[in-house]
Amino acid sequence: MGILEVQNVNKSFGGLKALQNVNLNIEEGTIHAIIGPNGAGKSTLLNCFVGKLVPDTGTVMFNGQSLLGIKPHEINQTGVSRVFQTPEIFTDLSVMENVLIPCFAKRDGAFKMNALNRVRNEVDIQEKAEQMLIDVNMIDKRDMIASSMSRGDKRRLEMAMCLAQDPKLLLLDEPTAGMARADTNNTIDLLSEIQDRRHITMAVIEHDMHVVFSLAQKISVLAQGTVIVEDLPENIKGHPKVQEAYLGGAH
Amino acid sequence: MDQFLLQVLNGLDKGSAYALIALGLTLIFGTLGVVNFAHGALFMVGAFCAVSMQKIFEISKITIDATKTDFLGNPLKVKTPYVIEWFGESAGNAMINWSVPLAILLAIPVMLLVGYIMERGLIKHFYKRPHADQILVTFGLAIVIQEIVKASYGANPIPTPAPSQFVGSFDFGVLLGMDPNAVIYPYWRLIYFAFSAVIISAVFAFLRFTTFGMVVRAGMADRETVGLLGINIDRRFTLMFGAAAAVAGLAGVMYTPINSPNYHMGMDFLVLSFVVVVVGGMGSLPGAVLAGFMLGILESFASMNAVKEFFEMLYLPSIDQIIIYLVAIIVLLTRPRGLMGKAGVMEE
Amino acid sequence: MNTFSKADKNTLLFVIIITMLAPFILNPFPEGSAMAQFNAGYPDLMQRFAIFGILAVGFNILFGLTGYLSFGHAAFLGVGSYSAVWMFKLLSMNIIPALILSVIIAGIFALVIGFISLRRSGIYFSILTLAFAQMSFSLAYSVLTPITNGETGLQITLNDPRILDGGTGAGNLPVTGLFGLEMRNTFTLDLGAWAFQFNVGYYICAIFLILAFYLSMRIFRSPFGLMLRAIKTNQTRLNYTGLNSRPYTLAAFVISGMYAGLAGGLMAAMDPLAGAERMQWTASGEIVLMTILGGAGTLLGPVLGAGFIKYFENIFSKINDNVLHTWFSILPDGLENAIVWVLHFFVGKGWHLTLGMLFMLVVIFLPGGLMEGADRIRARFGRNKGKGEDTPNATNPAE
Amino acid sequence: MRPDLGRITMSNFTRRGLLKTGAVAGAGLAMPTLITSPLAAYTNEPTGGSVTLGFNVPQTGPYADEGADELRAYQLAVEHLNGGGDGGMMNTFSSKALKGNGILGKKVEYVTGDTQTKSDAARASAKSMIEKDGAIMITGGSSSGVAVAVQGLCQEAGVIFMAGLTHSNDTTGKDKKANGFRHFFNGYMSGAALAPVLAKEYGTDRRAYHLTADYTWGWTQQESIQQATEAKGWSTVNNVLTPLATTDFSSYIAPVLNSGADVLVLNHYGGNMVNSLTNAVQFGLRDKQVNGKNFEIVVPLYSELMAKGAGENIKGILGSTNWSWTLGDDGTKAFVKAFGEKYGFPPSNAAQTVYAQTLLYADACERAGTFNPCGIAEALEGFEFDGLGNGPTLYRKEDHQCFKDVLVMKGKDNPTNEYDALEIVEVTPRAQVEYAPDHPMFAGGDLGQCNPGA
Repeated sequence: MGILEVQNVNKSFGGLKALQNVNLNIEEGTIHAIIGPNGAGKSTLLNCFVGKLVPDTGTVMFNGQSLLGIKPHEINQTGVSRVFQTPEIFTDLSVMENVLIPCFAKRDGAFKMNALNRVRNEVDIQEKAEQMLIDVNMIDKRDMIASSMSRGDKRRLEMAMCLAQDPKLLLLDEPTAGMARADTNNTIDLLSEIQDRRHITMAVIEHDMHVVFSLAQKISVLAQGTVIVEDLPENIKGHPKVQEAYLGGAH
Repeated sequence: MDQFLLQVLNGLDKGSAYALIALGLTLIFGTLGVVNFAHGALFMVGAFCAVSMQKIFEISKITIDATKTDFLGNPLKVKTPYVIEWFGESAGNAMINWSVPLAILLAIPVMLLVGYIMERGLIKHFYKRPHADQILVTFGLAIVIQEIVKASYGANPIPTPAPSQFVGSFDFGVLLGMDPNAVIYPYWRLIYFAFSAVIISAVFAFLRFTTFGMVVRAGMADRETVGLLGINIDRRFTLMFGAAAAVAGLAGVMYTPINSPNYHMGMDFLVLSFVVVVVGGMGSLPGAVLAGFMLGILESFASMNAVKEFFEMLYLPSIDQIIIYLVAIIVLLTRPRGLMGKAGVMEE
Repeated sequence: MNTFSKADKNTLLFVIIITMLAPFILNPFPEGSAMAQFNAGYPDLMQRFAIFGILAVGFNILFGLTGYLSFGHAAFLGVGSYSAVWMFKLLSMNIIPALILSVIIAGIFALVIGFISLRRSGIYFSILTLAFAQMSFSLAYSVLTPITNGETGLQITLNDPRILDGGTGAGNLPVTGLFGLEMRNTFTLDLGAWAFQFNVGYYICAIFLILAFYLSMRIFRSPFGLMLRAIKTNQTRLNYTGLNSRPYTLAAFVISGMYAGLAGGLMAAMDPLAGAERMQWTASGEIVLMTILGGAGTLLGPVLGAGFIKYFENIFSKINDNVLHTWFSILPDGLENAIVWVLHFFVGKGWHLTLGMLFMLVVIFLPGGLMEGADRIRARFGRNKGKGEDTPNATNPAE
Repeated sequence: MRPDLGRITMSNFTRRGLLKTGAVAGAGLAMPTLITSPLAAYTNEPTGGSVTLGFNVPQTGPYADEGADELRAYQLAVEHLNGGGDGGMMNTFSSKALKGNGILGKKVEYVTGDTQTKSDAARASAKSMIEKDGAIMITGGSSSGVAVAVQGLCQEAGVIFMAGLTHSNDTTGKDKKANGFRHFFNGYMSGAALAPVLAKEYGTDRRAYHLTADYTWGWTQQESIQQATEAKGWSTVNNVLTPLATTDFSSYIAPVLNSGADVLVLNHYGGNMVNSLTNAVQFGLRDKQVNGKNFEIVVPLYSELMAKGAGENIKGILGSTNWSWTLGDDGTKAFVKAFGEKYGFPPSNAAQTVYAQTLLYADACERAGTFNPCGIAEALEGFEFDGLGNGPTLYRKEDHQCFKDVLVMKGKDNPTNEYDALEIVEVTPRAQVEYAPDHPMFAGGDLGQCNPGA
């Protein structure tokens, strides 16, 4: 039994079939990579997991609960967090404030944020947020306004925000895109460390094969809206179907 | 039935004014991304072009007629307009009589110039500023324009009649075999409707069939890319602003015989035309036109006695007071982005 | 238990000192001098500064924090005023029940209008609030005349029941008060050529302003305030953080509606009349202008903006040609007339022109509103962060 | 030290005039000098050599031109009161108490403010005049909403209010106040004056269609006209209320012709009236025949500025005004001469009414020998006078309404100059427009007692 089970998911936009009978099974506690050429439907698939899109047919079960038809924030409350391709952060707020919000949300969830207490009186929350920033190596930037940071920093901040929620499943959409090699390696270390320490299940979309093969315990290859192969990393390398998908075989 | 027909006519006419102003607003918003609160003021400036034309024709030579006296008992000053002096009685009077249509000739260059100055001098610096700043600065500009007009022409409405040939109304009733006087409609309002139909079609044709229009439409969709293609999109946008100002101005010129212009007529129209634009959907030209006519017609229907009485039974007296806003609320609640709005435009 | 930072404490202290000493600060010129025209230290205007300050502070909780631009806030002001006047008519001339009712009724109105309008965002939200407010205005002006007294405005009359006070029946109209302390009482301090007016009503308003300001400061610095700022910045991320933003925005909307209701109630408490124009879109627009002009999202800005606009409306509109001639009477006649001729377009009946030009100048050169100007002046004189320090995004223009 | 609140209570409205002279030089902060209330007998009692009047008129918004004309008349009145100019109507006024040396020997000064034609703004402006400038009388305004609001304020503050242009029955009916006085005529009088003329000109068998501005002034005027015309045998086909914000009346006017009515009554004022009349003429209503009669339009309340705004469209249309510069009496001639020489054009009836109000106030002060509002009210109540352009006039004690002749006017077919748009059809004698103080249209109000403030 996987923590996330996707069965026969179809999604089309007008005439374009973005996803066709997608089946996917992510095991609890693993890092599962989803790869495939551009336009294969990877981001569409992720959008179906977080409620941004609703599949036309099929089921998405998370921890035995269907994710279809519930709102994005409710999906998140079940424990699914997502890092976006273009970082979605609170650009006008400081780094610290960015992390504080998921920390508060984790505790409060529904509508009960105290309107009159001061933020800095919430000592335990502060500590937790600080710890998150230490984890992603950003504690020295805590008072910077998020919009003024580099793209790589924004991405790490977003990751810290997602981790602050203690998600059961973390979805990462190209977490290292646009990063320098050193940063990429840091991110790889960070993710594997988190996985080791906190056993968070992760689904990663990635183009960088170095990242994929450093992290993934299982890989699904998506091409033209379907999963063509789902296997262990070592079996993926050199798999004829994968080569065909990437190099553009006879279709 | 006749009442119904009558109110459709009325609605089309009211709708023409709404649609023309909303069209200009949408052009500016769609191309430049600027919320122009001074658009009503441009409409008003257009109307005062008609007033100015009339005043110009009425500039007079003053002669003293000692045989008559004025109200203080002083010798009477007799005014003879120079146009009569120069072109003779009949031609001069005809010019004065036709001053409103002739004012179009004055309004086009004036409005293009006003639009050009506004865009280059002010709006240009606000493309990247938040919408709230754009609203505030154009609102300030609207007040300034308005006050300048007030200081020059006074606050009282100034009568600007249509050419005498167009006074009176056309009897549709007789045409359709109904009683005489059942469905009458003034000639000038019919002209106004036709005029706005021409302008609206011209704008659409221009955007659809000219290269210039195509570039502007592309620029509306993606400004940066078009800029990268080496096309001077800025210059075209300036022209576009001028054109939008001209549309507003011409709408104003032709509107003057319907209601005597005054300095605050722009503000009176402004809020309503924003409602029209939003109901139509931000950034959609067909939406603006459609919503303009739709609200015009609904407003006309709401003023019918039968309709008012019906709503009174539903405990909604004076439905005509609130119809526009009620419709706006209903449309926006059922269609999130108005009738034809695009996603993501002015939604944050 | 709730400690503010030093800067915040200074800001609050600054507000308290300024409001308490306003009768002195606003009356800098001696009586009878040519400059006395610019004195603003008379009860009515000081009350207006405080009341519109409250209104703008409340509006800022919605607009400055969440970025939702309501174009119908004047409706809550009007509703508050009507409720207060009805309390004066029916119950008692004491302002306490009137204020309580105006806050509650405005809150209920805000809840209903907010619940519907907040289903949309951006300009669609603005137009929805505008539509509700305009409908309220139209109805108050005509159809609802039995409740609102329409065009002439709701006033107290001699034959109102006033259950608690007992109707006065004949004689003079009763005045609003707080347990016998009349709002209109003014005592005047005479110092040399200066006369400073201390008005009970003003100090009541000032205390409410300080409370309102303090509350808004608490909200700004609270997790709730953080949440509201997050809504303004990025709703998508908020959703993917497991939070539904609607209840928070609705709460902000209702709070700011209640502020407006309080302001409306205070207006009626200072001057027991409620007119329909208070609800017109121009009145809503004025609130928006005040907030943006002062600096949306900053703590002090809206109060400054409110004072700025009310000052112009009340002081500049009263400068007529006659006054101008007195000012420049020492100049040679020709020059005097020329100066007066130029200036008379900008004052008196031309005060709108001056206001419009100032709007433009402020927006063009001070994108962050007057607060940015204040910050720049502070920076120029090298005074480091002290008074008026605001949220970290103080210099970011609001959207 | 906790001072007794009763003793600290200095005043209900402050009085700068008093303080100007009463100022104690060099008082230290430690010992503020408190002036106690018994010094002043009433609000803003003038103590120096001058007295300040507050002219509160619309200077922005649609009625700004009307406000400007009122302001001209006020300035002229002040000039005349202070002995400047030719004295204008002071020479023809039946009361000879005014001597051209100000009021009670004090030089008349004035402050101006902008009502914006909004009751809130008007009250703020009036308050600032009272609290800051020490104005002892407030006058002006060009709408009933503003007049009623400011009248209420003056009652509370304890100053006299001399209403400017306000035509609603309520000003001296439901909303009358002891400190407020109205010289202008009202809706009832318009109806009473117009109805006989309408019956004479258009016959007694007419069917009227009313378009009415949907607020209190419109309603009271419509009610008055309907009652007066029905008494003459007319019937009322319909009364349609038009929203305040309407600028284009076409959808209200279009159905009129087919309704069986042969007269259209436009109960609109200002911009609304200009637009509705323009629209009605545009539809060609006046060229039509209904029920075998010429279709007619009536505008019950006329003003010169509205006539100017409507241009050609007013030709032949009947309405009523308070006064016209074309009247031939001595008062009118004197006023038109003084005004015309100063400003170059004849005064409007708004200008005349505010000029008269200023003179009446000053005269009442002289006769009462005090600026105390109660003394002034006593002097004005039941005051009979003549020579202010309207013929013999009475300020009625019971409701503070002036009773005088009302003019029925008609748009002139061939105006000889731009100021000559209206001509007098009939001067309706005062007796014909009088009504009992308890007339149902004016019921429900209570003057209360005069309030001197302090």
